[in-house]
Amino acid sequence: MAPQDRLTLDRAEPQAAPVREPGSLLRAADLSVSYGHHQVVSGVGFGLSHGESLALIGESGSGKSTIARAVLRLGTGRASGRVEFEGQDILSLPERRFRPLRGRRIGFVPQDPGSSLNAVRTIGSQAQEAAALTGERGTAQRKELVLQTFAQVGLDDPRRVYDSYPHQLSGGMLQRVLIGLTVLPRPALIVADEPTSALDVTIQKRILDLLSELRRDLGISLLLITHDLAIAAEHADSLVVLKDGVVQDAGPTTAVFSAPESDYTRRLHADVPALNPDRYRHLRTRRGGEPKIEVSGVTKVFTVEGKPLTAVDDVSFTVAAGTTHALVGESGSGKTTIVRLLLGLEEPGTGGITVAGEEVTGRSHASLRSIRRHLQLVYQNPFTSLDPTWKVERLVREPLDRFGVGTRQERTDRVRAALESVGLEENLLSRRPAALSGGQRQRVAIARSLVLRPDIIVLDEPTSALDVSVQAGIVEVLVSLQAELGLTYVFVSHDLALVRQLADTVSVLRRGRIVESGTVQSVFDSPQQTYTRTLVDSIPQGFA
Amino acid sequence: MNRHYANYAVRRVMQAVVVIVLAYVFTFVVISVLPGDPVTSTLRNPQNGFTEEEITRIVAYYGLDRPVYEQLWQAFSRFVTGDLGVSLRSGLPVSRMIGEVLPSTLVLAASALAVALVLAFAIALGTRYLPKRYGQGVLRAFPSLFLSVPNFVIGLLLIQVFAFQLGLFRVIDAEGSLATFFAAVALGIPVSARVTEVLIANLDHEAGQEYASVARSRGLGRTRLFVRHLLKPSSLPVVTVIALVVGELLGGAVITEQIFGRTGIGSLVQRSVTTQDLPVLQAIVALAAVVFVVVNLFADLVYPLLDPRVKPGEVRTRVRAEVAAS
Amino acid sequence: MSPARPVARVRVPLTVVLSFAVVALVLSWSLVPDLFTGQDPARGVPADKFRGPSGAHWFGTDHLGRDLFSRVVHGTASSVTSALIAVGIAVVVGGLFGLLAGFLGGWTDTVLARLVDVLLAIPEFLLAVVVVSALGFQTINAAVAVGVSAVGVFARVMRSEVLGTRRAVFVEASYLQGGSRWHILVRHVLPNASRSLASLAVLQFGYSILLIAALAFLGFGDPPPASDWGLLVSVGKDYPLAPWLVYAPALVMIATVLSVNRISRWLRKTD
Amino acid sequence: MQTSRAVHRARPLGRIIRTITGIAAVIALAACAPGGANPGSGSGEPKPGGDITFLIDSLGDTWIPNNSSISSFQGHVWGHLTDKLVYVDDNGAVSPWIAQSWEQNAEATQFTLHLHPGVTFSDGTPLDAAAVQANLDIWSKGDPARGINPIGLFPKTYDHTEVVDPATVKVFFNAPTLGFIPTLGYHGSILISPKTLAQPAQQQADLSNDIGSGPYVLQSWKQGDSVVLRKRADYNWGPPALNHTGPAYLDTLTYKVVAEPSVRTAAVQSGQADVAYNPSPQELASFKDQGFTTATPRYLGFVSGFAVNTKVAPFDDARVRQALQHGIDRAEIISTVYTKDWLPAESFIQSNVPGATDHSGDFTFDAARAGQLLDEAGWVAGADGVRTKDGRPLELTLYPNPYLATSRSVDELIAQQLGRIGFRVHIQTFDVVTYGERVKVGSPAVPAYEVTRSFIDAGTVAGVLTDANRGENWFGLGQSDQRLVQLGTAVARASNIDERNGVLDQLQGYVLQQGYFVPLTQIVQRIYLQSPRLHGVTYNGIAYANYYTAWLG
Repeated sequence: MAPQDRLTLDRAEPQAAPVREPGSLLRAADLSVSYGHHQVVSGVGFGLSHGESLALIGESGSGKSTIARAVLRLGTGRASGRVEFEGQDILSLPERRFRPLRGRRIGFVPQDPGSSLNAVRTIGSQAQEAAALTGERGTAQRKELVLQTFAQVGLDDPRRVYDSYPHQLSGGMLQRVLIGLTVLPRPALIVADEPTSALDVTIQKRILDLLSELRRDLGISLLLITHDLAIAAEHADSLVVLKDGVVQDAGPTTAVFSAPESDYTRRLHADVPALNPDRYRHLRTRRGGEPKIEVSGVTKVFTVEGKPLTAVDDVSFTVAAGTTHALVGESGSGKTTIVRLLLGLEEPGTGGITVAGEEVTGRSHASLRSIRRHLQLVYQNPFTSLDPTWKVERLVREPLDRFGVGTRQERTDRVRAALESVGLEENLLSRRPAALSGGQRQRVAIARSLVLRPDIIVLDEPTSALDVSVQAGIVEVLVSLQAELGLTYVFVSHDLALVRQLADTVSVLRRGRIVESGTVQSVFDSPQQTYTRTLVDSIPQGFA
Repeated sequence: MNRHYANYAVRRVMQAVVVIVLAYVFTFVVISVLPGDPVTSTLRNPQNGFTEEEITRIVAYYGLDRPVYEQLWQAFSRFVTGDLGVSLRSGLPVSRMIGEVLPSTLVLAASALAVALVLAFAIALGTRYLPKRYGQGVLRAFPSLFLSVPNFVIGLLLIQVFAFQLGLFRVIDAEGSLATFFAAVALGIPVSARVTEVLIANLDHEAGQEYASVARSRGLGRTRLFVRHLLKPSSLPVVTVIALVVGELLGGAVITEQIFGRTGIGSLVQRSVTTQDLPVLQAIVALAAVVFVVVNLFADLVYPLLDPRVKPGEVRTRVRAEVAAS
Repeated sequence: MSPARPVARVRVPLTVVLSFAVVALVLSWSLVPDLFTGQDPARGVPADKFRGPSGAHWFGTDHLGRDLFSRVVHGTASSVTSALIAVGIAVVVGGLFGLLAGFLGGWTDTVLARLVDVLLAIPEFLLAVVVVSALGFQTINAAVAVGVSAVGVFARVMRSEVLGTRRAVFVEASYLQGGSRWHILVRHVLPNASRSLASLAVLQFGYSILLIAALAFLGFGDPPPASDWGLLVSVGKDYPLAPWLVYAPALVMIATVLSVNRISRWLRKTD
Repeated sequence: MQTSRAVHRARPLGRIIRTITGIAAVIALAACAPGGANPGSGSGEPKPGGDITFLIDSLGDTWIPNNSSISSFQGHVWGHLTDKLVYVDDNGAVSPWIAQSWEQNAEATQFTLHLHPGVTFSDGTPLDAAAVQANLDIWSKGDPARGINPIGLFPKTYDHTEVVDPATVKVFFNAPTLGFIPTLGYHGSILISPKTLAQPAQQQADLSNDIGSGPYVLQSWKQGDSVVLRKRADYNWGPPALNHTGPAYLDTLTYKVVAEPSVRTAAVQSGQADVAYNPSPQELASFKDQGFTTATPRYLGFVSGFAVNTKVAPFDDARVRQALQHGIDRAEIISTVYTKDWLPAESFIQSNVPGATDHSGDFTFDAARAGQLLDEAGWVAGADGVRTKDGRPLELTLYPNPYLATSRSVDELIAQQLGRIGFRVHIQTFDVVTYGERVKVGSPAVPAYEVTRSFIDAGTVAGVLTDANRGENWFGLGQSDQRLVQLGTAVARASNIDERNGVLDQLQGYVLQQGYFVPLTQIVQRIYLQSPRLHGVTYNGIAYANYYTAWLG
């Protein structure tokens, strides 16, 4: 790792005694960070007091994580300006003097718990490192400390966790381990960099609650980095909204949230599904038409390492023409398998699937082709669903070519029309995917699925890889296309807020079974099952 | 995992046996494609003054007048029992010829591997500690440079400088410790390039992993981070790389031994090729395949035990691709 | 989090530019050697033998008074061509093996995998030596031998690339779009799998130059008056009093291979 | 190397049974041999003790005596491990060794050899008549069933040997074999213990089982790497011609394989070894300047040159063949590829062969003459300098002989020289094995076969000229050239040296005037670079260095 501690700053500042005022614990002033010639953070300032929490909010590229790393001096960029921690300018400290602060005074909770522990060492051996920061010498005593902390962060079997390798634990458990290791040395400040974005919704909520609880009980300040305005509003005392490395809005949560100063914050606010359940209501014309899709009693069992695994268990639902049906569930709930069954990519063990009146199951590749003209799929990740060697024009035209639709000229026209309908400029036609942004790619993928003029589009988490504002744009396109063309959508998502925004009916999946289904209204407003209730409750409410 | 591992182990061992058998047959066929037979063509040298009748009788003695498949079957059934046959040229049993020179090559290969590993770890360590702008770039260019210099040029250069200019070792005492050391350097340098590339790539990869940042956020210094966290996951793939470069060590020995005047498997290859001593060549290639297959088998079986993440058979392909692409 | 990909111009590092320059020079040597040297590579002035490098003879002269620079330049074609042949064999045969094994799977895969294992089990250089001894000691045969010895690696890389690409989401997408197996193989799998094969091929080109030179060094290549680089080093090493006979062609070889390696590395990075 | 023709070059044989006494030979050789053969002598007195290291390209493939004794490499080791029946010096003079004297009948079909008494092999077996008989039999016939080759150049006319008494054998031939006695000094004719000869090939291949009677015995060996010889303390039967009795001076001789010529020479230069075999001729001058001893002994045999295949057009035309002879500048070859130590050819056999005569006038370098001959033959010079006739270019393909390290360079130079008179010369090189397969005398693809061949008796010449008596038919003439057949037969049938020498002179003149053979230079196939502290080395008729008489100063 290259040293990032070659910072030249005014070090003549006196060592101010800690006072209880905003910024008494951590204060950044005129903080800029650049990678090479590329400046990603420009003149950012904020303050955080003892026991308080501050959220840095922004989309990708906003510089929020860079700031988090600059505070811990873990980043590789060149930082300038001032970051005072307990009155000391930590940017100008030599590494030798800053290092004792890491872990002991400033803790760090990373984004992806899965990759944040060394995979070839046991949890215990890594926990020992954290326990050593308390000054405790004996290994046994340190282990005792670790086990206590594990219990404290809600891990059921601390001893087993201690002896495990990281890959043997789930993401939620790992994040608890990491939080435990962070609070163990009782730091004054925890920097949490998107601590829940890699986790399932229900776990997200529990982790965030745990953090808030620890903050309250132990008096630790929290610097929370997040892209989710709603989460931030729920868990932070004050907010800083960033865009392209520049502060857009800052202040107490209530103020920023209810009366944002900048356009950007306002737009962000409008784009967060949780905060705007009715955003697309005006575009949605509910027509309870004929059933387009009928799934009845479908079961699918896979064999994994010699053991049977029931991925989909007796699932039934119908989707009316022109409406959106959402399949909601956390990872492992079987929603992706259902998509594959719908498209005929897998054969169900039992049960039947009818799409536009035609039986999908038990058909050959050739006869499935005719169904696929009516049924298109938009994948989750636009970074993998487009052949990187093809240009946009050819990507979108591929279905036309494969199905031999129209003349060359007609195809070209339809490609242009499709691109236009998803809001893409014509000058992108000759680009390859690598030269497009994530949102543009997903629009290309949608254009590709539209070009055959299908009746049904299966949307497999189409926005989960994208930023909120980009997501809003895509959802807008989807909703207006539905209104315009009368499309039927099957919408797969883990994001209940988003589902609430655009779906008509919903099936809640858990471990391959439908636990609850019905109209969005009924399921969200009066969930019958505990699980559904937990899910609905995990939608951040903004500030309560 | 255990039953799974046992299944995997049995499957790998069987694969290895199949590969060894096929390698034997493949080599035999390739070698026998040669038009005519080597004994006849040498005997025809007019300086020897043999009559055709004499030549026919001598060729019959070596069994070279029989069809290829028959020769293959005989040679292979002997090979299975450990009998490598008799050299066409020296008249000595091949196993004796190989046995005599094997220790020298083993010493050379082991030293070269040691040199390669020391060099690789030193360079990789350097890339962790040197400033990015200056020293690091040079260090990072080393593997590429090592792979660009023909090993015979390295050998000639080392001999010129250290044996003749500085007089550090005597070329005629090729098995001496310093002579062996320099031969090992010549042989080890290209090998170290492979190891270094994989090691640096892995170190970079591991250092860029989130867990490294998290470990640093727990107050770990550079050295402890390197020793405790980065070293093990980065060096594990080196086990596989070492298994893969065994072949390179044997192949490179042909040139290194020739230049340094060592008598080993490599120079035996060189001699048996120039004199078309087919039984010797066949035996060496077959043994090299056996060594390679066994070493890789060992590495594959051991790797899942060393790395808790890995399911049997997984990493091998990844590292192989890396090595192949390096 | 969506990593925003800036639509940035690819910046070419200086070393890569230099490498391209070296490769361009070497290629033009091989195509039009006479543009670069007026001296006959095969005819020397015997009285001028063993002259050190000078303005008249940049790389000096050899044991028959021939201009070494001219011999290096004129030997380029053979060195480059033979390396290209080797790479060609490796790419075509190895690529085909890998493509079939990866795409067809099943028995084809199992059989080809064992064959490839055999090719990989025999040390590369040893395999090349065996093949060249079976074909006869000529540069073209050395090239074939080196190509054969690299088939295994190419097959294995191609196979894993094909497997990777075949599982790629965009391939499934094309299948859903009505793409046939053939269409997917030719239009999606092949172009994508070839990309990493391309940088490997460039690398193998440099490596082949070295291997063929090593075979020539052992006397398994063309004889003089051919002037392959490896041969020049091999002949030159017998005259320790004229060290330039070794070092001049060796440096040309090193510079070429180094440049090729640099380009391959750059290609892989910009993939 | 200065040649002084020995006095017994013409050795009368015939009706008179003549005994050569050891004393006469000793006097004669003492007068000439050491001066000519040993440039390093003269500083101080010989003293016993010391070890030397001899760096050699290779130690060959096998140690089965019959299969390896004529090798340019193993021959060095055999020369010290074993003795021969007679000694042949570098001028072809034959003198007694284990055979103290001999007689022959008038037809040269029966020979009686009288052996040195008290000679033993190093395993204690006596070297007696029975041992000699066993050796003669195995040389002549080998034992292919056991993988033991016969000695190729041993006279095919051999019939059998009779043991007369323990010190006398009588050898019978079925035709006149004037070359028999000289052949006994040939490098193939090494005397090996009958116990060894009785062993199977696999045992004989192990050098430690190969027992000789020579001044050195084996101390240790490693296949393909080295052989260490230790002197035999009770050795006392060296060739009288070498003027030394008792054991050798040097304690051990180490033959060590170093494949790289430059490494061999550099090791001697830096004092790490004492002798380097086959250094590059072009570097000899510089070594000499640095004070090292170089030796370039010529063996007895054919000169380096081309046997022209007269069946291949355009070499069926004598004028074209003569143009080849005149188009080659031998002085330039010597000054470019070799040094002053090399001599231009005077005939097609080396000038130190008894019976060789100077015919260099028949093939002097004269480019103008060569051009004129080609003009006369109808070959017209074209724009690119290549002559053509009837639309066909004047082409020649040369195949450098892999047994002669300098052959490649020489051929490249010849290609340049012949290019100047209008030939287009191609060069095709093969390794030893492929060469043996593809490049054969008389093959239509080989217009000019490059000869490197040693022999010990000029009578060998008769066997190569035509295909009479299973001859090798070097020039592709068959028996179409009556004069050549006649001359060849006369040489072969001669039972008297004087008579033979006369015919031999005519034969040399005829072959060269017809352009059948294009001589280049006298051949030096074995070159030695040696430390200045090594003295007293002798070289025999096949140019092997002998360290029996050598000592360290």
